[in-house]
Amino acid sequence: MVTSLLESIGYTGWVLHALIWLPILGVGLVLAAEEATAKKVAFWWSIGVMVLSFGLWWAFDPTQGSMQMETTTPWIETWGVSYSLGIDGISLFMVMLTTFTTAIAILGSFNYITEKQRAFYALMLLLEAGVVGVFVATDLLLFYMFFELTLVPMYFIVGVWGGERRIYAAIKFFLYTAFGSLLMLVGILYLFYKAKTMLGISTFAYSDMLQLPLTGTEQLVLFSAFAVAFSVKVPVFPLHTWLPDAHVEAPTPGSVVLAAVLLKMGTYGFLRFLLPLFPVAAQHPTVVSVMLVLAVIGIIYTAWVAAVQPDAKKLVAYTSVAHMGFVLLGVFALTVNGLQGGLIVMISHGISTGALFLLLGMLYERRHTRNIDDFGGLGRVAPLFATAFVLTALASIGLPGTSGFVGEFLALLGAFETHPTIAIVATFGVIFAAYYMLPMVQKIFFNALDKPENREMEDLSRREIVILAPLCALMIWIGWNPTPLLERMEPSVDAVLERVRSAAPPQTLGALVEPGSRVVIVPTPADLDTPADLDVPATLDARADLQASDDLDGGDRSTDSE
Amino acid sequence: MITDALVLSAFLFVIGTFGVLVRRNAIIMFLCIELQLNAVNLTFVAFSQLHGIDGQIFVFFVMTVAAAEAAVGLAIIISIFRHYETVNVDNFKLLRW
Amino acid sequence: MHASLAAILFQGGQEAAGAAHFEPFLPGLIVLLPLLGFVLNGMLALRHAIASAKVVRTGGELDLNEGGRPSTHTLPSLIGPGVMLLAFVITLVNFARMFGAHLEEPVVITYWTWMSTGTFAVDAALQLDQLSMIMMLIVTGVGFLIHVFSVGYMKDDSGYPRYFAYLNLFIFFMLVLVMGASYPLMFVGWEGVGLCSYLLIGFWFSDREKADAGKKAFIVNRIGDLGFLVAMFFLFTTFGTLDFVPIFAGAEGALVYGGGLVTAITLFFFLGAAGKSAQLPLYVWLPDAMAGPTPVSALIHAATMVTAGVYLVARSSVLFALAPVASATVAGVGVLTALFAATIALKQNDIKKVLAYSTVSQLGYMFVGVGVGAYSAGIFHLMTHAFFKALLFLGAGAVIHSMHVAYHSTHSHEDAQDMRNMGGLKKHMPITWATMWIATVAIAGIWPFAGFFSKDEIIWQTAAFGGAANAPYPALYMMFWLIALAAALLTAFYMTRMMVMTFHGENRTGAEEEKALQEAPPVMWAPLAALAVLATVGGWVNVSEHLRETLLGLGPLTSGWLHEWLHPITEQAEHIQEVNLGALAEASPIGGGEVVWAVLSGLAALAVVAASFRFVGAQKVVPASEDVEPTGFAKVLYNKWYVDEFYDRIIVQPLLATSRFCWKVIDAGIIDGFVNGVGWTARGVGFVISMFQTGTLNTYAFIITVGVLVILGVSIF
Amino acid sequence: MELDFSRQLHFFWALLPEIVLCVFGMVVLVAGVSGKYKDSDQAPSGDPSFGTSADLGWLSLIGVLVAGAANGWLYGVTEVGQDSMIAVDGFRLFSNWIFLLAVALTILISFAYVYRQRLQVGEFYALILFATAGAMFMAGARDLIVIFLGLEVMSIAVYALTAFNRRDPKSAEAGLKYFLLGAFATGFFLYGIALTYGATGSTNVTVIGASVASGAATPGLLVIAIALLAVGFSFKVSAVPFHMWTPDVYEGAPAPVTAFMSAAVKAAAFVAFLRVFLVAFDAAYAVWFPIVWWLAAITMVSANLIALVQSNVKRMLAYSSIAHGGYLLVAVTAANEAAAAGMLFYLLVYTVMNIGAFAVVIGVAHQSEERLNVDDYSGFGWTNPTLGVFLTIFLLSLAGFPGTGGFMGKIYLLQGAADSELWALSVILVLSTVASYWYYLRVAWVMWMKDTTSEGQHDLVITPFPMRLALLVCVGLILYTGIFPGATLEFARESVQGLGAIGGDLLGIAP
Repeated sequence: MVTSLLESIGYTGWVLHALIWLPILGVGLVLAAEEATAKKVAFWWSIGVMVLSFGLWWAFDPTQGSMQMETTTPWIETWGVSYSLGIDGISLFMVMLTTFTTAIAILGSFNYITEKQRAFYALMLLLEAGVVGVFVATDLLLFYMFFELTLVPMYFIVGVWGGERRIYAAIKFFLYTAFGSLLMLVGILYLFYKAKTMLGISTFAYSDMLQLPLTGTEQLVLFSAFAVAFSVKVPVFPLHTWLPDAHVEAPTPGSVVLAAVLLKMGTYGFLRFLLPLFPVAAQHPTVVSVMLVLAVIGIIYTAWVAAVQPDAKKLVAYTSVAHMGFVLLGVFALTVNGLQGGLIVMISHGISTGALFLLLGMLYERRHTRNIDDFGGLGRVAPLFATAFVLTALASIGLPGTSGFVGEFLALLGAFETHPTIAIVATFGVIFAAYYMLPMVQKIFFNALDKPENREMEDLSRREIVILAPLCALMIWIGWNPTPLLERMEPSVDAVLERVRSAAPPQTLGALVEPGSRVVIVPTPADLDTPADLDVPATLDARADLQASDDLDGGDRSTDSE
Repeated sequence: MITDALVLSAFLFVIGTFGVLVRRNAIIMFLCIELQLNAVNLTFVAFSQLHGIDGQIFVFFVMTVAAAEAAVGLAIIISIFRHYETVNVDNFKLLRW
Repeated sequence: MHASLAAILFQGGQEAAGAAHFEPFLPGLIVLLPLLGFVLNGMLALRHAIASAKVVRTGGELDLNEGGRPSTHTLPSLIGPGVMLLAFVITLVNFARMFGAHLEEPVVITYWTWMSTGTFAVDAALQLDQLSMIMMLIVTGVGFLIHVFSVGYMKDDSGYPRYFAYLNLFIFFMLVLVMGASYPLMFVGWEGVGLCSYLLIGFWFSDREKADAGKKAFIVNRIGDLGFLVAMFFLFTTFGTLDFVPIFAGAEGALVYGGGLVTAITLFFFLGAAGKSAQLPLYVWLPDAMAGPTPVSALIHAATMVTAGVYLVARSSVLFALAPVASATVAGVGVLTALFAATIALKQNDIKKVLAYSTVSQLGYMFVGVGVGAYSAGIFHLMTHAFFKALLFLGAGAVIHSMHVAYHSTHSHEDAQDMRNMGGLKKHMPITWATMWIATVAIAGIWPFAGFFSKDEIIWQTAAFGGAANAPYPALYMMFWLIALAAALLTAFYMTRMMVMTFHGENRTGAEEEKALQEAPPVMWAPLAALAVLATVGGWVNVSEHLRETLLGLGPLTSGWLHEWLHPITEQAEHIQEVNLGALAEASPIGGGEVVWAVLSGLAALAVVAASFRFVGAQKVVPASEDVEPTGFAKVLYNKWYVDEFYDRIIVQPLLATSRFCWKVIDAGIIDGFVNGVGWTARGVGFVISMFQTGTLNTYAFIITVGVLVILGVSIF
Repeated sequence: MELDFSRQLHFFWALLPEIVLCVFGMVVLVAGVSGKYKDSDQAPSGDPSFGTSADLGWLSLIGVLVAGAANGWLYGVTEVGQDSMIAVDGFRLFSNWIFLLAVALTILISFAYVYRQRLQVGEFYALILFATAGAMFMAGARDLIVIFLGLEVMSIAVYALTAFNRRDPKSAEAGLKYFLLGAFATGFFLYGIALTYGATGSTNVTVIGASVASGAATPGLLVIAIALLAVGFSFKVSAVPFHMWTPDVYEGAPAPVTAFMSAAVKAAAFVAFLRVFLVAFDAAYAVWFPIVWWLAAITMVSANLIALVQSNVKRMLAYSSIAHGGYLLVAVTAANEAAAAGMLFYLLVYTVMNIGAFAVVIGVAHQSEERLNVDDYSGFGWTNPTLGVFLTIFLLSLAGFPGTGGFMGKIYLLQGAADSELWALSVILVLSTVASYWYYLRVAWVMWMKDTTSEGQHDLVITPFPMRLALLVCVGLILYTGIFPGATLEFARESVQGLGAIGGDLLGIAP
């Protein structure tokens, strides 16, 4: 029924464009609106975008794993950059999560944001556009641009509407992320150069990059370049310190979007780019074990750190790192279960942690403190609040019957298939999850209601109920019936894994690094003569030549053929 | 013969350079620079023995330019003298770091 | 999912494998009814909570009776027990049907696909077989009685609706646990009941202690759940599925007897079981769990949840049978726990604490049973224990209730649970007294009460197993047997002590208070009576042939029915044992057959009860307020061997310290220090370089010249 | 029409834009000395955009437009006969567009400034026009003599402009430093020319290139010559360590002049640099590659680091322009088609974004030389949203952020580097860019995230019509080149065709 309706309006043809450009149009509307009405405009607009995006659920064809609804418009012919969008099982839910959480976050900021409202909501919509762009872009340069663009609105959201040390947090967030992504930019240009030399075409298209026959060394180097960028975003263990600061300082809606979708851009990058583009490096034993160990450290270590945080928001921020650790674990398990588990954790974390930040925000609006010890016994004055919070907390620590469990279970299962020991260690995360979450719940909502200022605390308002109800519903629904999600992801996940397996796994690092990496460190004339030909498997070579030749025939995309 | 001229001009050039490095008086420094330019002129002339007239033509251009430079330069030195009552460059430190 | 909802309600499910004669009757409804109860009561609870929150917010305090029984209590009182009754009836119907049909294969009813990735799939499916049927009967039956009791017990509590909501939710998860057709689904129930226990222990969450107890229970349970998860991972990598039927069917093919893999799996499972069923070393949460309302202790921490571990082992009997080492561990841990907990129970003064440790101890027996391959015996004791221990807890509840009323009448703040404040309650609450004595003799293992048969069978099986043709470690099992016997006597002692201190001798409640003591209302003693009957005759359904050959079997009254009933479940495991261990011994290591030892132990228990009745009665017990800390070894027992302190010292504190270290030193110090350090270094370097910008022309000219020379040098040489 | 350089007259046609500018410059100069521009000491009042003080400004703008027309007309002509001293190729014409754009924008942002600072308008605009003419000579020169003359015409004019504000000691000091050091560096540059002449026997770039390629040139002399020329250009493009004059001069000079210098002067130096080294010394790439490589690396790193600790916005922008010079040096190092085109494109974008930034700076400074400290920007964004957003866009573009021309420019430069496989240099580039984010964003955060220090702090900020026009042009171009760069890129790419080694295979690297 829905499907036919969507077909009748040619939904699949324009929806991806709409999801990017409608929010930008919304920016204009919000700026044009009155200061007072801006929030309503922004909210209803984002709701519209959300509803629009939910059409994907039906329009998406769950049977095929390749890109769907692809559209390509040449953009910068000189470089072969094209404005090309597409969506597959991996990005589908990320897009829907983005539109959903943006709407929720906007609704959640009605009371929190009291000044400079127009600018704020404009930035929120701009952010939405950027994030959606990241998830649907199928051209590397386009992806990179969206990836960077998301920084600016977030920078201002944190920096302008944030807390005490907001500027420090904002700049830290900005520089940290930019540092990673710029390295990735060099990597992207390397791929571009390779495409030009090996395929004989100027292109940034993802599909073309998959054709590149890259040697082991190249893959390792590029892998690390990309990995740094994404690991900062995720964030992976040693690169995570920007996150707590950003979360603590950011205004509630900022934290929500940050946790719910911005972090996912990193893990998404792992799935979309790292594994398919550099399969050899991605499954190299050393690389895999390093990533997995980092994931486990992220799970255990951050759980410990979280447990002793006096600031509730910071605590939740650290738990985000732990959850992302599960995602990473699942991804580098390189098994269907692992990847799908990782994806579910991404969704589940988006919902539950987003909800937690909203709840803490509401708490802050009421009591103007986030210090856990300032609360106590709230369960008696705010039963609805307590119920919602406990449910969310349970989802966040992965209680069966909630979305958290499905994801973590599958991720761990997948990891166990390939790396039992690491998986077992990671499983301790479920204990430490209880260890950090329950004390907070108890100190805030249980214990004696001994502080007078807590007595006056109001329970959830209607608006807040409207915000939280869908989130809670989703946690439970996904917990009991994740199959509709899983079945939509599976083909794409299989495709990724197929791609990875098809590349022969090297056994040792020695086998990978062949002498003479051609990076000019200190230039000498010796560096300038053309490099020795790369040791490419014959088959790949043939394909490259084929590609090159027929591209020279119709050399329209080739800058160098004239 | 040419070599001698080249060496001589090189010497003059180096002397000019040293002058710029060690002297503190703006006008003297400027004169040292003029010395450098004329050293180069000498080089041109010397080379034009090998390569024909171009070098000598170049010299004329250089001289003209030097003259123009002198005009502007001295004007600037005067204007700064108005402010500081001195042309010792060590005193001009408003702009630093 | 709507379709499957309909399926749950109206047909028995899509495919019912091997249901030759057995046609399940609304099995989904059994699970769904308590859930429904939870939803309804939950709404009422929230409404009530919001109302009372208003009172609190306006500075007022909602005192217990202000909850106003008529307004807020009526519906929950109907819904809570009501759904339970319905569920119980439906269960009975199914039981009747299954009883009629000789079910060989379990019936699996699939509703929808829960999770399905490319390689792994698990359905939301219920499994109906003899084992789950017994568990369902216990859960719904005993559960119903306890719901009824609660109506009386909780009537003055302001959280009344919330209480029933939690209780119903618990039953729902418990049923999922016992009816789930796969390990993951069982795990849902497994952690679900843990959650409810968390919520119910901390039911009076305003009290820090109680909230802590709940938290402790949850976290300790999670340690066990870790084992459960890992075991599942192992199973999946071995079998590619986590459904019961295929795993048990393929177990013997895929796993080597005594092999490392199966041992690992079973040991991890046992870790889970130990957590849930409060075995060493994870038993610590159960005594604290007594912070919850007493009916909760009866339902969750005596009758149902804590026995889930036993159920898990029995359910996985095939795997455990394949892993002798693991089984020995189970039995060993079980018997040690039985003894250990019994010793602690000797010196406790809180009536619920005594029962708590007794529960731990009895659970130990059950594990001994399933550990020595007597799975039906384990389940049997599980059942009888559910009867008499629930009865004991409810009785204790009745006592505490009346004590509480008494103290409340005089606004005294004495401890209503401390037996030193009781004594002589017999004349005030005769029904409670009588029923609790029945339970006591039952648990003490005195013929012909339920406990006698079940405990005796376990003890005997231990001996028989140890004496089997080629049993792995005969000596070890002989030790188990002896310890089990000893612990049984301890049980008899501390139970008698409890009864005497509570009901006999002088009353120590206080002159004023004593007047207020009174028998529990019918709604409370009715369940006691019902359970008393069960505690008496409950044992007669599973009497071994040897005993039945003698008078002890009460002739026609009894039968070995349960063993037969569970046969389809346990036969595979028993077969495996027979193949590998040979026939069980007919005589104990030190001579004497089952009957002999049954008689001996029975008499011994009787003797102990009689003796200790006199002994304790003779003792001078003083009220708690005047009592002094015991000394010497008694002190150690009184303080529960200082295990909590020990754990705190070696686990909790170090963990907290590490956490703080990670935060302050590693995170804030090293990592963030490095990050900020980079920034500061950059600026510092920039500042240093900017020093060259001295402002003097000559410096500039000099630097330029240097640059020229360098470049010339580089390019020439 | 056809230009045949054997006929003298045709040189005039070839140099038409430059000549137009010079003529207009003289007219403005002469008009400027008439009495009504005599500077008075009472404080000025009224709208600076039109009326007495402004008409010369508009006049010189007309001159720029005419020159632009002439430049456009040159696209129609074709050369006959090689190795003339004047190049009429895309490279030169594209560069001319940059200069003309730069001078036009500079004039537009100068109106209020010269008015408030009571500068002699006639000389001011005339000198700017002369300087532009000089820059265009450099870009169009195919002969070292012409390059030298262009360089001097430009430099001398800019010396004067730097010291133009007689009332401001800083201005005088900057003028002196610039003048002495400039002349000093000219000496080296000239020496380089002389040695080149000696080594190859010609001053014509093309001829030199031929003789270097054929190996006829005297090797020893040639190496020294290349080194010295490199020094000379490095000074003009203010590459570290020859940048010492830049911060002081940029800080001391009148703000519009600084804007002009950072855009036009630098651009002129770079295009001449590229043409000489690509055409004349192509065959000697191995000699100058390491030199330029290191210059680029050091420049990018140190300039960005020093900029981190600047609190004076003008000085900060000075260091930032040095850093951008470093990025452009990467293009010189790469020396291939993408790099050359990238350089042109980048220069164009840099011109608009930098002058735009300076325009806002002048606005915040109340058309004077005060309030140049970063803290003076606190709360600026919220009191003057439009200017705030504009400045933010300029800063993001300078930082090279997606959606702005600066990003596309950087990508193009990096492509050039990639084609020559300068991976290390690329990494240095992006890492130093990260550092640059800090000081660009610093302005943004002071502007948006801090509250105004005093009531009515920014009330005096005035942006007269011409400046608004300039700002609109800048923002428009930045967004246009950032979002639809295709046409401009293609234009730049075609413009470098046939420039020296470009188009052919330079090093066997560019495919």
